Amino acid sequence: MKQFIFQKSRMKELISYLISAYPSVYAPVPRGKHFVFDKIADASNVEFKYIRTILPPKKYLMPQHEALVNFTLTENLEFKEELVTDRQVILGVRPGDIRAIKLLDDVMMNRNKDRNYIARRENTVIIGIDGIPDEYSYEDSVMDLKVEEGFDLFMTDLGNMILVDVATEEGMKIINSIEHEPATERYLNLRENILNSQREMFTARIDIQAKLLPLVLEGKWNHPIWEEMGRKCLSCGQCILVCPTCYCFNVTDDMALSMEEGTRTRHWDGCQLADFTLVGHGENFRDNAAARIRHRFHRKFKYHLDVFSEIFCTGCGRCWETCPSEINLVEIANALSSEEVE
Amino acid sequence: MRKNIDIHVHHVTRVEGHGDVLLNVKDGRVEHVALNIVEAPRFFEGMLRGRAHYEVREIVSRICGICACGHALASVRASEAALGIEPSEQVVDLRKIVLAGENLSSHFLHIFFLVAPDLFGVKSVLPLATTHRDIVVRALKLKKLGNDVSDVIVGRHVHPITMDIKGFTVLPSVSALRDVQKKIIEMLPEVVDTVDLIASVAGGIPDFERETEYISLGPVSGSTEYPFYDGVIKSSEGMTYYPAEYRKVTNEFIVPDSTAKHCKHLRDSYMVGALARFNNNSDLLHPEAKKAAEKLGMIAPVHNPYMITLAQLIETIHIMHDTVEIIDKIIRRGIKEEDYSYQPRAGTGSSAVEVPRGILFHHYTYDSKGRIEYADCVIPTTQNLENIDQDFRKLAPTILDKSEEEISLLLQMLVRAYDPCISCSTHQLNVRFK
Amino acid sequence: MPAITENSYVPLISTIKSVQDLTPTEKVFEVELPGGRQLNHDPGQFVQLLVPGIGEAPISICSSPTDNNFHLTIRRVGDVTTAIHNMKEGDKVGIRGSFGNGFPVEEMKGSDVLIIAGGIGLAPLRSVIRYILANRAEYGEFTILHGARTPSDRLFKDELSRWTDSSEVNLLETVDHPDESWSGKSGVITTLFKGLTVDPSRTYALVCGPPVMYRFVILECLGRGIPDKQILVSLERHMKCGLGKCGHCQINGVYTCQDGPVFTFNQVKNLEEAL
Amino acid sequence: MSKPRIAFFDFASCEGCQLEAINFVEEFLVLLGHVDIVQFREAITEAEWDIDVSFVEGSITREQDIPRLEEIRENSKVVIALGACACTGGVNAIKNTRPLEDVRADVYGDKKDWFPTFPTRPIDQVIKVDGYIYGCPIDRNDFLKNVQLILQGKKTLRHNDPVCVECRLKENECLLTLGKPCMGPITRGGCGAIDPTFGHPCTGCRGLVDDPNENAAMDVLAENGLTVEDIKSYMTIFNAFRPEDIQ
Ligand SMILES: Cc1cc2nc3c(=O)[nH]c(=O)nc-3n(C[C@H](O)[C@H](O)[C@H](O)COP(=O)(O)OP(=O)(O)OC[C@H]3O[C@@H](n4cnc5c(N)ncnc54)[C@H](O)[C@@H]3O)c2cc1C
Ligand code: SF4
Ligand code: SF4
Ligand code: SF4
Repeated sequence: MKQFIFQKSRMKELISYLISAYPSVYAPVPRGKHFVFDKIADASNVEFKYIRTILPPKKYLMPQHEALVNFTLTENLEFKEELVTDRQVILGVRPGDIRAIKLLDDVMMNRNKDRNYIARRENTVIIGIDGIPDEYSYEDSVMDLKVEEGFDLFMTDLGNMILVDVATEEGMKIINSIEHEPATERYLNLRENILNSQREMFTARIDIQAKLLPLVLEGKWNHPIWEEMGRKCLSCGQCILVCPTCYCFNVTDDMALSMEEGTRTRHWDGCQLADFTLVGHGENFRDNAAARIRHRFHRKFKYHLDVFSEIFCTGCGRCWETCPSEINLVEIANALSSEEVE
Repeated sequence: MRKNIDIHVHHVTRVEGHGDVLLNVKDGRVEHVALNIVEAPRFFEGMLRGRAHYEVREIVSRICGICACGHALASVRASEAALGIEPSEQVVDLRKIVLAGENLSSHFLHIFFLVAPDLFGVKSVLPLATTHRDIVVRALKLKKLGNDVSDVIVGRHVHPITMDIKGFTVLPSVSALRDVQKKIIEMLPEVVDTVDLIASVAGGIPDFERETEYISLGPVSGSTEYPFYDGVIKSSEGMTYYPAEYRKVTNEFIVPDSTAKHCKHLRDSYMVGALARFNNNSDLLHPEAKKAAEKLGMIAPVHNPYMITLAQLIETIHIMHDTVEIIDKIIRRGIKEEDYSYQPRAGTGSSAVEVPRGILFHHYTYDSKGRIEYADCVIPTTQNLENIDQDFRKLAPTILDKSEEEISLLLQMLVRAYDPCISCSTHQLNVRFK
Repeated sequence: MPAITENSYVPLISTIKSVQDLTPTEKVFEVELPGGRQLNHDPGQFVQLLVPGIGEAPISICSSPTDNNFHLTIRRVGDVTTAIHNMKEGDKVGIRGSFGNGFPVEEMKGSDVLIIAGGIGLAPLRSVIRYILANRAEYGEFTILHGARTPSDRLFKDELSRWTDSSEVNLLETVDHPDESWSGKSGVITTLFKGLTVDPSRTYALVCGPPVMYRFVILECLGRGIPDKQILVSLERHMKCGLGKCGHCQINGVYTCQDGPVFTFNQVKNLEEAL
Repeated sequence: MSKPRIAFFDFASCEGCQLEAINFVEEFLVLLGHVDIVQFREAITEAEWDIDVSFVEGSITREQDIPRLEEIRENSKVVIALGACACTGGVNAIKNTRPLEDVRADVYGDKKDWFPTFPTRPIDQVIKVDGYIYGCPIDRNDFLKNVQLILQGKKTLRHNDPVCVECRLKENECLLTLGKPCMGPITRGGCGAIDPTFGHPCTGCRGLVDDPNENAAMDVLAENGLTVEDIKSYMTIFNAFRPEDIQ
């Protein structure tokens, strides 16, 4: 990996280059008091000083509603896969979201490769940016703020200058579009300082090392915390829909009004919704909110850890901020682990 | 010829809501003729009691799907009058667009779907889909235009979303307003063609006249605006009232041998709606609308109730031109975020708004917590009912020589001309016969 | 996993070769893959059956790989299953799969096999039954316990009576609600265990049926000393992909579509959500 | 194959749902190619029985509605409840929350006895219903989609996922985070979260999901500035009907 620095005032130029060179460039823009990733036509609306977006950038790799296959029902029954191969840039991705994309890659690009995901992923350039936490963030408890992979470029805001890590050839090509120079030791040290001060800004923390949570969870299947949270949970599903590491989905076959052709579409879905485990004859295998929250927690901090050796939570705080009942995994983790300590 | 006739049209079709037409003729003499309302009462005023100020317009817009925006508007305005709130100029202009959209879509629905089949001698718009496909497509497009016009401000025409007391939950973007303005301008020629089309079949409109009193909004002094949103209550007999005095106009009363509440003012009955507005305010119409009126041979006052449809068509032209101008005005001024918060308080207030079928009154009393203590809504259809019956009484004896089928059709066409909104008639009493 | 088309979401367009009514709500369909392709499935695996324009449903393969045709038994419960019930010979369906792990027919060789099938659970088990019958010499004692709600709900009536008459297998049956036509046993399926003797250490018990059945049947098996790892259950879950991704079929940390649908009781014990 | 014969009927309602059902241009014409409309009082004069699919709008509020509804059931292969009034009682059920006598008196004074009425009920309290198209009013796209499913012989959409799902997927700002009282978390989805999309809190017009956590919802609304009395009132704008009302 190579490091360069460039003048922050060149950012507009960089963005203009991206817009001219790629069919789609997505970046964080304000939506009311919140932020969303949206397609940009110029640099004017882009806001790098955001805490989190409502939905993660996952939506460009695996859209909320995604046509997987098209079919025609006329004489010849025909199915055609629908692969998207337009190049796209996601600009201004925070470290947690970069890590989340890495985790999705592990899931979608290895065993049982998902061709639709892969097609989008391979056509995506990721440009990261550092940033600060708020009261809902706890990245520091579940990951290293300094991400080393999963991007083409990663930018750290040093004030007047931007330090940029270049991880790929394409990243190099992009950075070559503006004036830049190699980063000296001084800038690299400055970055370490910034990272350290960012680490200190977290107010929400998991009290124990998160990778130990699978051990903590042992014997906690019937812990009262699940019931307690279950009483508060509305089963609205917001938490799993905003999560960058959730990828559960539903698939529907929908006909066009002509009744001659249709689309097999994948839709985001998730384990906190009541019908998620309902089968045709009426049995629901996870029929109460307590069991569903327990499942979500295990999925983030145990089940996937067993398979992928990674925690499937980046501490982005999206689920916490959006939950009407303010249910959050930090509180649950700490409730579970406090007894360990006692 | 001494005929006996017994007509009972069960649920007149192509009107909103359930009404029956009855005609009993014995020995060539009309014994009874009436529009009988059989709609299930819904008790809206009763439902409103105790409801919080922010729930009221939510509930009352459900009085009627066709004039949902009108009810919502009358509601927020009555609430504002009661709570002492003055909406901004921007809000008023945007509301005028909402009302315009509703009047457009309702008028087009009425003209094309409810009345035109009679003029073309078919039973519904469906057969026209094969014989006059272009007309049906135009009808659908124009009706949708009306919806699009309201949608841009309130999100959805049937039960508007953003409309609140004092303001809106979100304001439209300039580009969305421009888009809808463009759509209106594009559709204008279609309406002008429609005027020609209707002029060509206008011969099929029955020839019947009965002079009556016409009540609508009238311009507040000095205004040159054809009043839909705002104004005084104006009678063709020369009186005007403030909206708060609406009861002096409506005078709801019980008809001796029927059990229906009807309205009357200075004459036996009065008419509200497009024709009443046309008769009272035609000098304020947009020049293009005046041209259309000329083409259709409409010179105020027009005393033929079957001509209500033509008055509606003339109004659509006026509304479209007027809306284009309002949008220009809003855009010129620029859309600005405003503070739409307010404090509830105790108070009483009334409003009068011209909805598609005529003047609509809402009247509320709030307690100090901003909950409804008393609510009253007087619907255009309620006000027209007595007028319809009076028309029936004049018309029926003159058409007894026709076949039962023709008589029935003429009576139904008359009902349809008024475009009664029966599910609206929250005040409607059941009409029962001996 | 033999995902038989390149894109895992594109089905193979296949043809219904025959339809046979089993009961008022169940039919068996013979399906032919294009170009004479074979599924080469393991007994106990399933496919994602697509009715074009309607949707997919996971359906067990009820034929044995030793049969030279491929059958699905389908109970009419909802959209997809109703739609296929309205289809006929020659109509096209889509097939993805086969998916899942199937029963360990290799490992079971040389052992006794006890099949416990409730209702539609007979469908996935039928593929093992037919497999064992086709390789009869390689297995020891072979017993089938079969329970149905009523006599008319019994699937594969012809086969059941053939098995009854056969010396190669010991079939015991019961119905919950007998009628005049029924001269056999009545009561829930566990009643069939009465008087059943097994040699537990060399017996594999294969269980499939409605969700309520498992607990009781497993208790019976355990009570007879059958080792946990030789008790095999086939589980049903909501499924959308068959690829271990959509999440619907997850039971604790495992995906029924990939790690199942067949689980040993040994595994199930550690899966609080399984039964 | 002859085209499916469909019909529209209405009881106590504002008829807005029927209006929405025809509020298309191209789609309506395509739809007309797939079906025959055989009854639709608001738009057509023809009236034929022998119906494949009946869409019934409105709630049942009085004795004389029952035989008419039963007649519709007898003559239709499939009956679909169209809109909130038919599905859940809608706003009409507000009257169930107060003594019926008082409500009648509020509107008709001493003439109240001329208005026989009983507690408002959704149509499935009177006849068997095969599917539901929720909303006040129905959502046009949801209607089209459901009609298509019905014509394919499928069930109508359950919509047991709450409004929040579509709201979140559209990336609206959550109104609860802005301090506005939203019923989205416990209200059936399928409307495209149209209210929150226009900055207006969901008022629950599509009815509550199958197993709503009403206590938690009340806590959440209380956090957003409503008193217990406010919340009770708010939650009954569209969801006042309780089966006990008519026992
Ligand atoms: C591994 C496995 C094997 C099965 N084998 C058979 C079999 O051999 N024969 C048979 O008749 N049935 C079998 N089933 C059950 C069958 O899959 C369901 O009855 C069927 O999916 C119902 O679909 P539907 O569209 O007709 O029902 P609906 O009620 O209309 O649909 C139910 C909804 O749940 C979804 N769904 C997904 N997975 C399931 C599930 N497992 N059960 C119910 N709904 C599900 C459907 O796609 C749909 O969205 C099996 C299920 C599994 C998991
Ligand atoms: S966001 Fe909160 S209330 Fe909604 S499902 Fe998730 S945990 Fe439950
Ligand atoms: S579980 Fe919550 S905090 Fe963790 S990654 Fe998902 S949304 Fe972010
Ligand atoms: S605005 Fe309402 S519907 Fe949307 S996410 Fe928030 S609570 Fe749910």
